[in-house]
Amino acid sequence: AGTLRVGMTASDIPLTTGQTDQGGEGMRFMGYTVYDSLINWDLSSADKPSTLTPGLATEWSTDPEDRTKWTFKLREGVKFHDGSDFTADAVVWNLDKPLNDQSEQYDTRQAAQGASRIPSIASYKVVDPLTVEIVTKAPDATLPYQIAWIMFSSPANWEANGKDWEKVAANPSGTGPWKLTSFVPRERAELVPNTDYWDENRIPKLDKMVLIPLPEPNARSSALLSGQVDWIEAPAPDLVPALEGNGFEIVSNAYPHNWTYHFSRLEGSPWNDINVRKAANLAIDRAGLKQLLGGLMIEAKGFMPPSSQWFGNPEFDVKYDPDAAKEYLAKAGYGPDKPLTVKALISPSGSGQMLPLPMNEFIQQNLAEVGINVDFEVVEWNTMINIWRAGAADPSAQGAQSINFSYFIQDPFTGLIRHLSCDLIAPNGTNWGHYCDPEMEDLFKQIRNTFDPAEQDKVLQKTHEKYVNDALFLFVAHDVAPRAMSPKVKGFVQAQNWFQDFSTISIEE
Amino acid sequence: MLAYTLQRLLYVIPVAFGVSVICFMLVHIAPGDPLTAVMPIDATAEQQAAMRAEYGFDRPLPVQFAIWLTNALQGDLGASIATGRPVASEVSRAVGNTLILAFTASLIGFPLGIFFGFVAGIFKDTLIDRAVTAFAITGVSVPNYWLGIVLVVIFSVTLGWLPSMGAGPGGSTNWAWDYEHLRFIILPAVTLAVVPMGIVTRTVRALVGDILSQDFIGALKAKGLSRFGVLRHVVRNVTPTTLSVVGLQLGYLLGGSILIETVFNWPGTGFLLSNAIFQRDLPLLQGTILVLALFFVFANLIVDLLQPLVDPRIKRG
Amino acid sequence: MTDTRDADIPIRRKVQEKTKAADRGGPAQPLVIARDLKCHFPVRKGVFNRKATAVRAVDGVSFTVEKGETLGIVGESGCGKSTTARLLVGLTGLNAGDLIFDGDRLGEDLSLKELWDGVQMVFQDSYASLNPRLTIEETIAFGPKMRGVASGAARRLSHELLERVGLAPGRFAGRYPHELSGGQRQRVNIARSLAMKPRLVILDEAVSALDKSVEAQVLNLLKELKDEFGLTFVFISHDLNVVRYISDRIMVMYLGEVVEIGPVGSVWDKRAHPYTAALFAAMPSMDPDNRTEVPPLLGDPPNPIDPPSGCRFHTRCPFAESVCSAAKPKIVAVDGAQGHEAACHMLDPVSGHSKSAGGAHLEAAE
Amino acid sequence: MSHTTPNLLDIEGLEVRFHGERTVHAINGLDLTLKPGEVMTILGESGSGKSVTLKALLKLLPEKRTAMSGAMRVDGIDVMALTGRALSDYRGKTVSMIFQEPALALDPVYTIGDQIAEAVIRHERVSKREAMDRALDMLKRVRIPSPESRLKNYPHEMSGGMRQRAMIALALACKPDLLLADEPTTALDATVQIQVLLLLRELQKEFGMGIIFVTHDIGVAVEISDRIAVMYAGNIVEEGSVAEIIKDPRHPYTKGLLEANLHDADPSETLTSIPGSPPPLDVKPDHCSFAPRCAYAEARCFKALPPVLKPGPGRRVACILEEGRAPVMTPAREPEPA
Amino acid sequence: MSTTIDTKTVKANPRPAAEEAPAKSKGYWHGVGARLIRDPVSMICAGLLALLLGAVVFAPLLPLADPFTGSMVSRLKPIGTEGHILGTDELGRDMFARLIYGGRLTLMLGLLPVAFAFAIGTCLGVLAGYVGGWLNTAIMRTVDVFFAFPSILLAIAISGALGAGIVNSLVSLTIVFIPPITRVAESVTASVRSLEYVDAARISGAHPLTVVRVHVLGNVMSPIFVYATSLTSVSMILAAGLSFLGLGVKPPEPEWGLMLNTLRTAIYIDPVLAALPGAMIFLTSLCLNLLSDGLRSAMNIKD
Ligand SMILES: Nc1ncnc2c1ncn2[C@@H]1O[C@H](COP(=O)(O)OP(=O)(O)OP(=O)(O)O)[C@@H](O)[C@H]1O
Ligand SMILES: Nc1ncnc2c1ncn2[C@@H]1O[C@H](COP(=O)(O)OP(=O)(O)OP(=O)(O)O)[C@@H](O)[C@H]1O
Ligand SMILES: [Mg+2]
Ligand SMILES: [Mg+2]
Repeated sequence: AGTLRVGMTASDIPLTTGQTDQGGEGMRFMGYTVYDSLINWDLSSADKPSTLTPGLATEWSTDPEDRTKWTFKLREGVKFHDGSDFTADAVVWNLDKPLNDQSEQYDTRQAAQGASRIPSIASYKVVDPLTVEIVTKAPDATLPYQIAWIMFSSPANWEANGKDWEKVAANPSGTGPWKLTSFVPRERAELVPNTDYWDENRIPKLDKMVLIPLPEPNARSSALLSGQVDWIEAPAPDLVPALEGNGFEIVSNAYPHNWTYHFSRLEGSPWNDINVRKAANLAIDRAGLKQLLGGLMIEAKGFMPPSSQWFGNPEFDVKYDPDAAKEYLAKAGYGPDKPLTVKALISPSGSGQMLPLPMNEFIQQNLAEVGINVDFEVVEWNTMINIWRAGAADPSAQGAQSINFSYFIQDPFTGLIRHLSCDLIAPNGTNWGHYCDPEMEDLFKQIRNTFDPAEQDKVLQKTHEKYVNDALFLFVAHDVAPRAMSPKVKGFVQAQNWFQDFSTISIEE
Repeated sequence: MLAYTLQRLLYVIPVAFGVSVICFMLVHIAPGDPLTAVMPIDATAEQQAAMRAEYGFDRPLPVQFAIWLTNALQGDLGASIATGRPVASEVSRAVGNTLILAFTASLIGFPLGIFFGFVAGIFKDTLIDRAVTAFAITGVSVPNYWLGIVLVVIFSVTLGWLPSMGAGPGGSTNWAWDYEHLRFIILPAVTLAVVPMGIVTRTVRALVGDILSQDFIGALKAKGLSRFGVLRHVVRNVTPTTLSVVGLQLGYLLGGSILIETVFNWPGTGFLLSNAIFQRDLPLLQGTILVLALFFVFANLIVDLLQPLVDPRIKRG
Repeated sequence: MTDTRDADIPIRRKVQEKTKAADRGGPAQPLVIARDLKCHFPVRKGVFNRKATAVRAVDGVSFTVEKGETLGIVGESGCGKSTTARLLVGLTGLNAGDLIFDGDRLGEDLSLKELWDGVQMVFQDSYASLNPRLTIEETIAFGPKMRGVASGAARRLSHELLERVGLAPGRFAGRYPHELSGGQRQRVNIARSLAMKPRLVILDEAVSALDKSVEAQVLNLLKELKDEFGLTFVFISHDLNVVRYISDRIMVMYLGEVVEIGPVGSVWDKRAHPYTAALFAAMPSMDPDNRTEVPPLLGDPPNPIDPPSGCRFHTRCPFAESVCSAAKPKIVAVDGAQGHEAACHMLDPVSGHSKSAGGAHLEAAE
Repeated sequence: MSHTTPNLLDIEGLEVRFHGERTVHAINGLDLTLKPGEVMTILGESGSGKSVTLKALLKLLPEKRTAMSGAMRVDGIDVMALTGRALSDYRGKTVSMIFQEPALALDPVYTIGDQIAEAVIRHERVSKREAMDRALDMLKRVRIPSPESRLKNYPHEMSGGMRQRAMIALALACKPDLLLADEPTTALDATVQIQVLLLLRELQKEFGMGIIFVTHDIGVAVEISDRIAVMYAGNIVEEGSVAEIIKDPRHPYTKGLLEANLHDADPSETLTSIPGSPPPLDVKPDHCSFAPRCAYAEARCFKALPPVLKPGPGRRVACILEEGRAPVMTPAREPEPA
Repeated sequence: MSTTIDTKTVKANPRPAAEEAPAKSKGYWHGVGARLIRDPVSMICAGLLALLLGAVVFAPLLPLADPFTGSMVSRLKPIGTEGHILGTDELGRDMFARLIYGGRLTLMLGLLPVAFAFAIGTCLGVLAGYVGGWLNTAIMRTVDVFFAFPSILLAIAISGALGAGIVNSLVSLTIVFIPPITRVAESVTASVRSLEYVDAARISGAHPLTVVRVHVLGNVMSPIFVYATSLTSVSMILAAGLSFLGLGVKPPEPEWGLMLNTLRTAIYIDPVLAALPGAMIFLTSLCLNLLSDGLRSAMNIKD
């Protein structure tokens, strides 16, 4: 029972119509709360990496004959908040919403957020009221991960609101454990439990959850300290001691987030030499960095957090060993008399960037100690995104050989494939460094073609091992998604995921 | 009077047009793609082009301006890129909050400023004057965003007397002039009022000093008016200029609240604007600035229209 | 703005010979012939700021200034004396009329710049007419330097002139205007105008702001300088005594028009126009036993924006009749001295005014 | 004037000194008396201290920067001692003043009627209506055309002559015993000036008040006054009836002033003028201030203040030249040690 | 005899001349300087500003710590720490050095826009005021349009549109200050234009540009200058405000507004330390304001 008031880092209430904006936080608070996907993430455990779990679909499978054909069996008796039934028609309707710009319900804004999440889907159709068939363009075993992004909103509600997404926004209807009752743009949104939720275990214990956008970290902390909210996302690391000192609780856990440097693999880049890459990875004092962040980070041992189910057993041990680093550098032909100078793009702020400037300066110092001089080119976050999309060869990259970026690595595609696939070399995709390796390409193909989840995990581990062994990135840190909350907040389990389950929480009056 | 009023009213038209041109151009001097921030970071080139067309950013400038202006005249300021909500509704909600804040700040800043200005002007070159002047100059010199932070630390966090952010316990939609809500406005309003108060104090002080040194003050004394009687005349004489300074400072309160609103998370136009800037939500930026500037034009128009009522020297008839 | 301040000025020419050679037209050629000068200042009015009306500051003024003479201009405030003066130096543009300087028509034969070689002006406000940032030496030397005189020579010239106007260069040359008294500043202004070696100097209320004893000093100085440099003066003043003392001829203006002009003695004695008579009668008496008892005129001068029809003086004239508001009086000769003229229906035998038979009995009006 | 009537005004040994960036000894031991109903002109050049004398009489000088000493009595009231309420009762009721620039001396944002009524209400505690009626009556008395509508005019809506008339109406509204007039016609046109002078003369007869009129124009002095006091460097150098001063000036300064006057000057002759310029007033004069410009100055003129001699009733001259002609009435004031 | 001594001017010069003024006369600026020196408040402010300016200009020559290198172990050390007189910032960089170096950009962003705007606004205003006519209308009506924006709003709008960066801040602040300076310049010029010495200069046949240079500029500069000095503190606060919003200087460049922003979170750890950049902005702006006031009264020849 009780009301939970949450200070979000977003500057606005995320889009309420289904497919949310405001990045991971949007999905966390307005996606997986009000809506469900066919396949949900299992957020019940804090101890292991979260995995996929049946959502609105109870089961799914591919046709062994034609691996592009997927069949989804839908959960029976699920109702939208407006009382209408969740059916196969609703699934198709919701897939048309971002994918079919000829459909009436097509919504640019939801499409902008959703379409790119399900790139593999070619077509879909109703098989029977509780069965849907989805056909992919090519065999793709990662489809379930893609599908997990798609939120299902009520077609009936859309009709009732005059087929106007603007109106739906004020009065949305999903199938999720929470219902949106009121919403003041940029100020607050109020959610109450959906007592008819199909999963009894996830019927929220709270009376109400209030979401308040508080983009400014200091304002967020002040609000918590002065008792205006009970929970804030991402407290500034420096404030953690002050918050703890005042009796507030800091909760954190590993989750699929990565804070890294991408390397340019264009002709002439020093990063083409594995020795240089290894040297850089061995030069970083991650423990020191962790201290800088008040302990709120996980020291990277690879591209995935060490606890990830896809981490595997790489041979190259990513650790702090400046002497070894110097040796590697010497092997590459650099030394105190011939220092290596590289240029890196960094940004002063940005989503998931943690404390970009101090961290980058710290890294700059570390690298300088082994003989790698880094020149920073500080660009604004939005510019940085554009440069990331444009790739290392684009003039906008200003000849930089490295770019500091951070993002979620929630699934095989976002976590691994998109960064290094040959088809996705920028500007076609987000392979910024123009990396293209047949061996890696093969691994990616295997991922897509391994339909048994356990087997697929193995391939993913192999892929990740190659990431680490070849030192394809500068592995630095993983965020731990810190949140600070008042001691009154009970029962929260922080899953190792971008998304969280708020159903278990209660407020002690 | 009628001619003057009409003339002032008509003069608003070219100014408002100029304002709209500048607002429109703002967006187009902006480097980079206005849609950057809203596209998913791994959107394809095709998707980007589609979005650009959707938002009309692929048309020639004058066409965009004509369309924009025509729509604006009908109250349609386009849709926010970031939220997709109509800019007009976003801004109108935010303007209400800014006005509440600006109004409260003027209730604090202007009367105090005028009062202090009078005191200092009357006791010119005395200790009182020095003290008031020092106070006023401090008010003008202090960076108010910093003051805001300091006040939050003292009054919200340390003492816990007043809330540090937001516009009322339930958000701004159900704003009311009751204690529960006013608690929220005290800190931002005081912070916002400091600069206008300093400026008004200084202006009024100078004006009062100036008026007091004019010949007719001697004449008023010569006809036997008491200090108070003379003061009445000073007040009347100071009013027109004070009014126009207050008008100008209203602009400060409307536009200057951006930093304050950010610090206090006050859901007004400043807050909207800073979001618009960081999300590069250009239609929103454009619309907000246009509305604020028009409000300011309007406020000054009212001040100008009031002028002849307090200053008979402005031509009448 | 109707003014020619930025009229294109030809690149420095050898104007020196052209005008400086003095007397191009010979002694009989009047130095200035002003013909029907008009100067209207637009008054912006109404909703659209359209030029609805105009101040008719100078409205058809004609006169001549002979070589070597002093023409005095008198009249009430706002009657257009200063505007006439500014027209004569080309500081204000003409709306209509001709200005002929020693035979050359301004605008045709004569550029503004050439005109300024021959005409200079001394202004009323001795303080406002000196640049506060320049020493008086610099102020005086500025003009000659602009004419191409080397700065050393210009400095010497300014010292000579300072000496001449009675300010020891050693003590005064380096001073700033605010360090001088009003009389001293006016001397500087005079020196400044002389530095340009003009033939005509226009003095617009040049002594009005001075104390009586200083005024006398400056008037003496002006008289001396006039003879010494062979100058011609147009002298504007409110003060009839001053004008009488310094002028050869007097021109009386009323609301932008000339009402009477003639040799000083003749005008003083005849006061042919009723306005002239009133103006003279308004001078305070110097005889304690014979003080003024009845004000010669009632009321204030009318507004030049909307001047009365016909004879502009008819609203205040004790002799006004219907003809006065209906028709504009012609300028007619006043018998007596040569060149004495006035514009009054009473002097015009054919005007139809009941008193038009003769004008002599007008003195009764006093 | 009969000798039995007490003086309306008595000023004895008035000294006024301004402090500031430089000290100005504006008035230096001025004595002046005025009988009721008498019109006295103070004649003098710019900066001689005419305005300061008038302002001192109303205690209008800036308090902080002004040092005043001496005695001033109006109607037996010790002006020096007046403060607060008593002072404001005195101002406007016992003594009132007209200023040189009516445009500057009237409050621009109040109507003429309000400004006159205000004074009436202040001193006579009548209702606003009565006060307005009085204002209207005053406007009529100063011959302002269509007084009813003028009552509601603001100063800027009137011509200079009208404004000055309104100012006079304001000054006379409470029937003061003494009217101070600081060059009230200087800003006006000749034809208007004479109208205002005659009006003042008439009103003076009607109200019977005493007037001190300040001007630097001898002609104006002749038109308006009974007596003339000539002022130089903060003191009165000569005093007498109008006829005495005009026809028989005794002090060299008065003579110079009259000669510099252009009345009937012969154009063919050079004007006589007083050489030099007035003294700086940064030190208190300890000798005849006029001596440096005086053609008759002797060595002793530079050593001590001149004696004040009274050649006849109501006549005085502060010059050694007078010594042969009249008995010394007042010994020369010794300069106080600075 | 008659007389109406015209009188508007009798009033204008009430002071009797200082007859015995020295032959070698001091210039106007000399007098201003002398008056300024007698004003203790102005002198203290000028002294402090000079000290700051000196420190800021010669920062590289001073024995200061490197403002860019920090050490994670010595983060947020309090004031008075050994080796760090004013403590260290959130990256362990020396606060004192950063405040001095930060002053460079802050002062530059405070002074340069006003200086540019002074140059441009004076030209525009003098042009409009001297030439008049349609040019005046064109310039002044454009200025009116810019005036329709509250200045802070305009700065933020332009900076917001152009994006963060020093140059962009300079541009936007300059644009903000041009209209007010132009207005002042225009009105001062128009009033000087109507003075008779300008007429006197014109009839000396001087080229219009010479007239403007010698007779107009010299006399309009000082009021415009005084006005401009009063804008410097506004400019500085605005510039710091832009940085504070993230629209100005980009990290790791030290700049007071930005430092204030990045130190905001430290306010709960060491409030005094976190308040330092704000205090610097405040003190500098206070000195600028007081000095500008002093200058204003020193330049006012009337008293
Ligand atoms: N630049 C101008 N713009 C508009 N009106 C003007 C201008 N200059 C003069 N006037 C008007 O023209 C009329 C004549 O003015 P002018 O200065 O010539 O009179 P004046 O006889 O010299 O008066 P005064 O004795 O007061 O100097 C006045 O009504 C005046 O207000
Ligand atoms: N408030 C003041 N502070 C300092 N000096 C003053 C003040 N008022 C007047 N003075 C000085 O006192 C002297 C006398 O001034 P006053 O105004 O009485 O002269 P005035 O005779 O009225 O001259 P004018 O004919 O110019 O009005 C002058 O030197 C003047 O500068
Ligand atoms: Mg004139
Ligand atoms: Mg005076």
